[in-house]
Amino acid sequence: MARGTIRYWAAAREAAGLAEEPYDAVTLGEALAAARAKHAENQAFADVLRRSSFLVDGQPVGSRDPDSVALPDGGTVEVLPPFAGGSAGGRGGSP
Amino acid sequence: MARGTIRYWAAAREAAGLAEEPYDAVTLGEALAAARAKHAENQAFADVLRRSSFLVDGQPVGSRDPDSVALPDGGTVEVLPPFAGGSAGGRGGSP
Amino acid sequence: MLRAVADPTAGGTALFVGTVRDHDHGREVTRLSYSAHPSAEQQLREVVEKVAAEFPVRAVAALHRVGDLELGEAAVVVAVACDHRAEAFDACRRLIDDLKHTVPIWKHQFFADGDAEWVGMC
Amino acid sequence: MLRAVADPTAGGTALFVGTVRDHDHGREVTRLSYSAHPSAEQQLREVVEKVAAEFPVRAVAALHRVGDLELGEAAVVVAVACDHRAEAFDACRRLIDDLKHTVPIWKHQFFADGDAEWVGMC
Repeated sequence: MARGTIRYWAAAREAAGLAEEPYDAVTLGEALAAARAKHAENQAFADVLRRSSFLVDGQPVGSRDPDSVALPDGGTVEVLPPFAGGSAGGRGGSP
Repeated sequence: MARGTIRYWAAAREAAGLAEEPYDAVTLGEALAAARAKHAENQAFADVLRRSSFLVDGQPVGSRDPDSVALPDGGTVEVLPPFAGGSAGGRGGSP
Repeated sequence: MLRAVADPTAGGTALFVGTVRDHDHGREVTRLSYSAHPSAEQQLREVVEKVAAEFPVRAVAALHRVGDLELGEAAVVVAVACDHRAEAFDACRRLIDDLKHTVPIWKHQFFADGDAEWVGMC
Repeated sequence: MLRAVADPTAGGTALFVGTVRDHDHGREVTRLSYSAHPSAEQQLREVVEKVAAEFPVRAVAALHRVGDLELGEAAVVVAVACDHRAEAFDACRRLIDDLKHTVPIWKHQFFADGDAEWVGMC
């Protein structure tokens, strides 16, 4: 198992109610599943996680399957909700 | 025959070497033919006349046949070379 | 110009600034002079009104200078404010294109070699 | 911003200014707040460099503000100077579109009814 930090940004941070929390998992998929379980009753959190993109130690995960992304020990997973321009498929409401 | 004034603008004025000259003709076609004859040896004048659009008393002649455009007595014919954007078919050199 | 189209309902303003270029078709330009037909202002107003009618604009502004201009100076500025950027760009582009093609303004270009040329004539 | 892209070789500069709109989807907006991921500046630089590589630009500039903004204030400004206006418009449009889609900046919108919303989330 690898231990590290999940950092939440913008809408993710607001939904999670915190900026960071630890992960203890082998893959990104596992870490996210654990986070979802921890915030199980929090619909907003599940919503934003579903629409977010992720970085592992600053590198975009992109379209790779989270279950295939191994997490480093002492690493950082960042949860990035869709940008103002609606990058991750979110409907862009900005001009 | 109708008498009036032909007014030249920009490149037309430069080519004609004068801002205005009288016309004495029934139609726009006749007036222009007379002007070409008067400036017969002036190639620049013929060039610019060929590319210009015309107003009669402020109204655009547009695509009407000059020979079918009757000139009013005391009227004004204006000779407008192509605009900066290359309106009258001139190749627009501006940005 | 931005204040002229400042509008709290607008989300995006597209602008275009036409400046005096120091070359044209490989020839070095030193100076430019614009002259306008008396009907130019009215024609410009009609171009602006047509754009305002055809696009969901919040504000439109257009300005063209006449007389002698130095290199790099702005000769024409147009601006369109809309709720969304796609419309602002489309309207702004139509505005400058229509302006260049219908407003009776002539551009006299002076080259370093002493020669001069009326743009749109050659 | 215009000075940033002032270039005597350029004939046309296209700009886009994104401002704080007072409504979104029929709801009255009172305030906006932008927050940026630490990589935002680098991402913005890459977007600008890509446009500079793909279009015949003479100069490119882009600016995005973060923090709280009032109605009507400019949040983002991009500008591209080229020899001709068609290229300037195309490049400017690509620049703002790419910026909006790739630079990690989030927009938090506050409504008159006290509600708030992250743009791009719904």
